[in-house]
Amino acid sequence: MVVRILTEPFDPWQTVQAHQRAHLAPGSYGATALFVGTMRDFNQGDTVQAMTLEHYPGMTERFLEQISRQAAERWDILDSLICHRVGPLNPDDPIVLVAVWSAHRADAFDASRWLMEELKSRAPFWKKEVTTEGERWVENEGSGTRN
Amino acid sequence: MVVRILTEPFDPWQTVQAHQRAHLAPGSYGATALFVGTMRDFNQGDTVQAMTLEHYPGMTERFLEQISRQAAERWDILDSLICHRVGPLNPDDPIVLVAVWSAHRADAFDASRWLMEELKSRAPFWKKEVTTEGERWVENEGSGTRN
Amino acid sequence: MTITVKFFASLREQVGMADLHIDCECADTVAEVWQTATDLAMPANTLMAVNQEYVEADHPVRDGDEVAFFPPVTGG
Amino acid sequence: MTITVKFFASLREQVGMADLHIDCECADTVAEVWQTATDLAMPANTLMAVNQEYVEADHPVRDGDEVAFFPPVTGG
Repeated sequence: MVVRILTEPFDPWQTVQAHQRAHLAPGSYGATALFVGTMRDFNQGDTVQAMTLEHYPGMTERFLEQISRQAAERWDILDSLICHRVGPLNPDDPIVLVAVWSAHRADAFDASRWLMEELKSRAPFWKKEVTTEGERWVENEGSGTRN
Repeated sequence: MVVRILTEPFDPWQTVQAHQRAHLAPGSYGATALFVGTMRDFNQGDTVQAMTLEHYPGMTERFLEQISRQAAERWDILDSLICHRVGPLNPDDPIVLVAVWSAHRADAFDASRWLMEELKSRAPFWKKEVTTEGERWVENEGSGTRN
Repeated sequence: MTITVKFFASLREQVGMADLHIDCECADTVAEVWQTATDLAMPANTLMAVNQEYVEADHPVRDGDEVAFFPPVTGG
Repeated sequence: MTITVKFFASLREQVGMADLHIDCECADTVAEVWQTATDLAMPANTLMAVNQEYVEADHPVRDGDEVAFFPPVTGG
């Protein structure tokens, strides 16, 4: 169960591979479910040139660790990994990675999706976009309508 | 929309990364949902030493292409990738990879899960395990109970 | 008429054949293809395809068809 | 008593402060901390935390607490 707040660009695929090698016993897991959120270059009809992601140092990590523990209690999972970028981002940069390892696919799917929904709705992160119209804070559009 | 039947071991993370670079426009996708099924070294209480995956050349590819098209009609997705191993496998070998790219996470999650459920319940693949007790064909245990 | 018949996985081993051709006017349906091709009763959970699409046992067969029989699938 | 107060994102910009300390017996609840720390009415959708756990506006505050105010989250 690992939570990482990253200030530099990261490769989600290398990150997952490295985590798997370091933390999962070969042959122990049958199912890995993954979600990667990536910065788009458009939002609400405007071109987005850049973004800054703010967080609440301390509370953000604590919240992500809490939901990781809750997922492990609720589903039969072997391990989970949450990585989230903060600071300045450019289009096509990965923002978030959620990965769950389990013996069974239903647990991996359910837990990864629940973690993403909790993260989107409650984890203290805030996006400020730089568009051709200027800077703006992204407003919460409710579950499922954004990446 | 790519479907691949692979006779050699593959790295799902490198495969997804390469596909993404080749097929997805940077900045166009916000959400990538992925499922990787990996061969375990145990099943139904027995140690599994090796496995052979049989398929129906022609029909298997056709079926996977059909469900890929159906997913693209049903959800708002930008691209999908299905890779599945056949032939001899060893524990810890990736068996299946399903990846879906979308602007929105709900479509990516829903489509990837639906593709996996269709693949598990209807795609013509058959597993034969080599256990310490001998060889045996894996029997369908119903949706959600296996990886 | 000529029909190509294929068996997969445990059914292939039970029947003892992977592929065969039947060349007679002896089968109007998929079920009759099975009866013509094998000496066995068809297991209850057998899946059937004609020209690589799933069908039911009463599906008609025509000259040139590829008919396949296989057990429940276990991929993924 | 001393309370650390933090504002994030758009609220930080509106209030014009990121962190401050209030050092008086002037706030028994999170809502009163807001009133003491700012000249503004609290926006309706403001989220609040005490010692990095979500709370409601009527949550009591104690000496040494860290109280945070922020807008709806938009991560992921």
